[in-house]
Amino acid sequence: MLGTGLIQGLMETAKNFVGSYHDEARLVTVQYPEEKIPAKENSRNFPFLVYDGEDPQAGLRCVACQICEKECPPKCIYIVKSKDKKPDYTGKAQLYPATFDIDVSVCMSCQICVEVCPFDAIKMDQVFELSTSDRFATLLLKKTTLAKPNAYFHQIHPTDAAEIDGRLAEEKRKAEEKAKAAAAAKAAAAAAATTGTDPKAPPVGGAAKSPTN
Amino acid sequence: MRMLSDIPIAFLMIAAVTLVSAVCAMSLRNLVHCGLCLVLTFVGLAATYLHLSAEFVGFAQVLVYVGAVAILIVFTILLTRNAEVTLSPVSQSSLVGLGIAIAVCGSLVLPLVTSPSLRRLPAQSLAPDAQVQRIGEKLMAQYVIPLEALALVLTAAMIGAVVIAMRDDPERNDPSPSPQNQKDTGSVSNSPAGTALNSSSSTSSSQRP
Amino acid sequence: METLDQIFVLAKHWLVARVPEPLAWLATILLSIGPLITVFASCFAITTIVERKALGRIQNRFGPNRVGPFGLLQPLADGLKMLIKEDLVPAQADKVVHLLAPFALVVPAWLTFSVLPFGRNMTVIDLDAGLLFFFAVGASSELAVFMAGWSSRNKYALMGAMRGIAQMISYEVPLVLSTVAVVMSVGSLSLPSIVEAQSAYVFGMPTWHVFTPWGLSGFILFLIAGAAEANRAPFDLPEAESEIIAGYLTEYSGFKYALFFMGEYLGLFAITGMGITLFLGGWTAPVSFLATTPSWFWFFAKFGAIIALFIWVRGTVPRLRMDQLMKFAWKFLVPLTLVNLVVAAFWHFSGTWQFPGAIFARWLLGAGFIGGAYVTLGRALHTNQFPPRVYAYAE
Amino acid sequence: MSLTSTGAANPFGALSANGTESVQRFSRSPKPDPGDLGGELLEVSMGPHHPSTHGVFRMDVVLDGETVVKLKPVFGYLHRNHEKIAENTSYLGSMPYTDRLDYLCSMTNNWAYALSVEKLAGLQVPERAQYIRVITAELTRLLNHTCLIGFLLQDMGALGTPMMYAFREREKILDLFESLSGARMMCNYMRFGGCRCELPKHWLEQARQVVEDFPHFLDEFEALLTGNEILLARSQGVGVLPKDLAINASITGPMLRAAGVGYDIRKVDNYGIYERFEFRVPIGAHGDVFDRYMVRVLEMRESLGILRKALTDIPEGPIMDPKSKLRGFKPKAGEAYGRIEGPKGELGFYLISDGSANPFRYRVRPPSLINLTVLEDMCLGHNVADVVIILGSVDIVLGEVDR
Repeated sequence: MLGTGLIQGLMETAKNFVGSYHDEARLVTVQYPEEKIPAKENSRNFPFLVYDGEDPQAGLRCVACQICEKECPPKCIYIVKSKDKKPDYTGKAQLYPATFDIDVSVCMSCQICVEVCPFDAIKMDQVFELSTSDRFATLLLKKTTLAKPNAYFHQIHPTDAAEIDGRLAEEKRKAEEKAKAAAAAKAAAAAAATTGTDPKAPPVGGAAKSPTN
Repeated sequence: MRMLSDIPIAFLMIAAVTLVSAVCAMSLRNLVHCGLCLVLTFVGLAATYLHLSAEFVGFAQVLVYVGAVAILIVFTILLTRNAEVTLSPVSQSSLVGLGIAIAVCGSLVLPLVTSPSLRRLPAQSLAPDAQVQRIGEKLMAQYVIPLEALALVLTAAMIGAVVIAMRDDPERNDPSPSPQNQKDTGSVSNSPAGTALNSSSSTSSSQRP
Repeated sequence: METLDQIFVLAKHWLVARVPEPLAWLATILLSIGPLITVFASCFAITTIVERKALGRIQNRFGPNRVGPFGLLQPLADGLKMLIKEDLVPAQADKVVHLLAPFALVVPAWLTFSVLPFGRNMTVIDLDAGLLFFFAVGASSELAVFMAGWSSRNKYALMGAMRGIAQMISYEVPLVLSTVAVVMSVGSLSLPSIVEAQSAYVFGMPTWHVFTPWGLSGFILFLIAGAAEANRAPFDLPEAESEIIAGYLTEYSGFKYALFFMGEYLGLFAITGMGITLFLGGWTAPVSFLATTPSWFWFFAKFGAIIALFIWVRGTVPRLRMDQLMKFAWKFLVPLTLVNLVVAAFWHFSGTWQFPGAIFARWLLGAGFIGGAYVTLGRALHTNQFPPRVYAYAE
Repeated sequence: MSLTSTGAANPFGALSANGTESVQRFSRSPKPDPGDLGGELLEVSMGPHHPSTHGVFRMDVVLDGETVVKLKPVFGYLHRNHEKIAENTSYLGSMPYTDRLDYLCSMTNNWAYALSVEKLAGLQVPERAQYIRVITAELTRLLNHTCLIGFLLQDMGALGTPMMYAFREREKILDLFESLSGARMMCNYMRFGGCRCELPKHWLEQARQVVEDFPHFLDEFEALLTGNEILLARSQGVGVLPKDLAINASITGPMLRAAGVGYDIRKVDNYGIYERFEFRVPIGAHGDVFDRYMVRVLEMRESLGILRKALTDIPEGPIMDPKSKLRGFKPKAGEAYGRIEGPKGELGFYLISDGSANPFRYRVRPPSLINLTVLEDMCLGHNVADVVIILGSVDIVLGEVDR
């Protein structure tokens, strides 16, 4: 009969009207500025640069290899390599980015830079309240704004960060072992040499430098 | 109501509005403006009726003329090709027009002034005792035959309108246009000029070149 | 209780008595119009916020809750926003008509309230032909719609105006016809006397018209036609935003838009008030032992309930199409209102039946007649050419 | 009641130069038909910022009263040069761009692109990744169809109530996508030879919960809509797409099935692991808006069956083909066409590789665009009010139409 479908629909909306007062599953709205949905661990939004230690600039893991710059689909990364080198976590002397800019108005948060980075130096952030009143200046993130500590990375992506830290520690250990082995070998060689010819061999460099933690 | 009738200003205002809007309705260039002025004239007339305590007639005037006839008029204007007409301001046969105007005016005024009702009714009891119930009783008892005759005429007119509206070519009402119709919809159809519908005012006006 | 019931009337008399005699008539007029405008303007404000909140809840949202406590000051903010918004008039528009259109809508909408009885002795003017006045003034809102649509020089606005006028004219017929049954049974066009006719109680139950078969169906028909007359969903075609942007309101902005908006709500209020007066006993209490409670309270309680019903419907149904709207008016509502008239006549004349159970027989006959017509007409309207469908699965 | 097909000879009649010409002729000199009650044709531009053109889409509509006598879809406002950009980007670099094609269904877009690259490079997708793909794709179908029905009802004037209900449910699926891929809509999840990352902890339970709750929502949705007389009146017999025209115009997806053709690429191609799932393909008989609505509702119910099975059967194992690599991905020269049954129809990616890091030719077969080509044939003779719901029932996303 005409009207039954309408009445059924009216009942349905009435159910939802009443339900929205007591049923959490129906009233799903989150009152945004006061309450926020906790970010999911995998959530991603705009990249940032991870640094180890205290000094944001000295501790950057980035070695300015420019792979991310090349792979970035919208080409929003701009890197200028440094002229000099500084040691990385394994203690090896590496280049570092003199300039590292990300234009967040171009960036599409695709995470490809993170995936291709061989040094785990660039990671995805979870910030999203980036609106500014300035259309240009603040939308170009400089190296200084991009650098965020490893602790922050741990905070937003704990699983990922723990795994990466483990891997880095492993690499560092290996590098140290290798260095040690090399040093030992050198020492042995030196010893051999000393026993053979010259007792005053020069001390081994490089490995002696303490790596940044 | 008595308050208003005590003050002749009310009548003067109503009359002024009615007359000015009537003049505007005749003289404005934009047809829609003319129509709207005509509506104002109708409203003024209704106000006059109310001023005379003829409530029912006044409301009926608003209901019928403002609510329905005015809409009909503006619709008719809309259906014409162009609301802005460019007529030469001075008609070539202005004398004839003047003559017709005088004749119409005279034929309206003459019966009024010679009407016996004016003499029969004293001025103070001019306000008619036109209660709705009495109007209804009169209509249903004394004037039942004219009422029914009118109803018949109106029904016939309505049926006629329906017939005219339904006479439209069936393809137009069908939501599935035929292939050839689809190809040249909107272009001038080759049928001879449709004179069959000339009785409808909207048609004739829309056919103006 | 008596004082509370008549408190507004007494207050008015008290105030008028304080005014010097030559100006008393002016004071009477102002004291009648002022409260009317205040009350219904605040009703408009309250309705907008209640509607938005209720629709929000229906849609599982909160609705506006930012301005003031629980968002209750939202209408104020909206009004302020409307006031300070730029008033845009299209370059090609007919500026005078464009300006006049909102007023042509709002003024008649206010006028309609002057005949509604809001409580015992609370009618601004008790016109002998009050019902006729209501419809006469209400009919002139069509003209405002036309003016708005035509003067905007916008195709969508024109389409909206065309739709609006066609719809209003069509739905005026069932609207008026459904009230004719009441006029027939009461024998008066005066609204206070229509309320008086419903103010008796039988076994503690009110004798509202809605408790008769013709009254019930008449009330429903009146509400449907009234919703169409007031451009409420599902009949909001003239401003169907998904089809023709905003119809005749397309080129309106700022305060003129607000006026239109208000005019539409006032139209809805007027229709609601009229429905209450005609079918729900106006200001009479729903049970006899509450009859001493203030009459205006009952009017506004019923008013709120009907408005809530309109909001509920608006939150549920999609919109009809223009041809379906017309079909619904002319092929369903108008015949049904005519049948309803016949049933009302039957009810009126069968009132003399004396045998035991006569009331049940009358009810059965009346309801059966309307129900039969409803089912028949509904089937003719609804089934069109599409039987219920069964869906097959490809394998 | 059926629209005659102009399409047997020219299925794209709606877009032909002929159409353009006539529209312009109308606008120059609208001539009244003398046999008519009088009146001119009205040319109305619906869009690009019309409330219900689903984005920046324009329809040049010629109206007789409110009846459509000519309709010309105009699009390209959202053209982003997708294909040419992809030809100048590495294979991987195009993956996030595919998200932005049909931005409601990024997972299926990812899959279609990944599928064609896998064909090109001869990569094998591990079992677990296949299951994940099926799960995400079917979830995408659910969210697309609920949204579409919501939008359709919005176009019909239902004041957003069905749309808000649809969005309430969609949110749950988007939450799943976010915890899986990091983004709600721009998932960028699939990779050539598998998926980007392992499922998070408890993801499967959450997904099962969503799938368990969904039928309840569908029942409510149908209680609100399917029996509604106004919806029936508005949608039945409106926008009829005849079977032969649908086939000739290469319509795919729910629109084709609503026209009565039981064609589903999940059945036809058996891509992925769809042959392991039992599901039926609902087909309509009339090809009108209501059939399109119902076919989608029924399809959602079938998808739920697939999801239940996939969520139970999903095995442990790797999620990437070990042969696949992110950087320096250069498939051998050749061509491949990968297609899937997207929620909107056949979504295909055609790739030619010349052995370099970028595809030599990259071409999308967008179901939205191709389904849109019959818009005029469906709309002629209907009202303005019907045009918007016919457009709504086509299910277009302008990101995909304009690319």
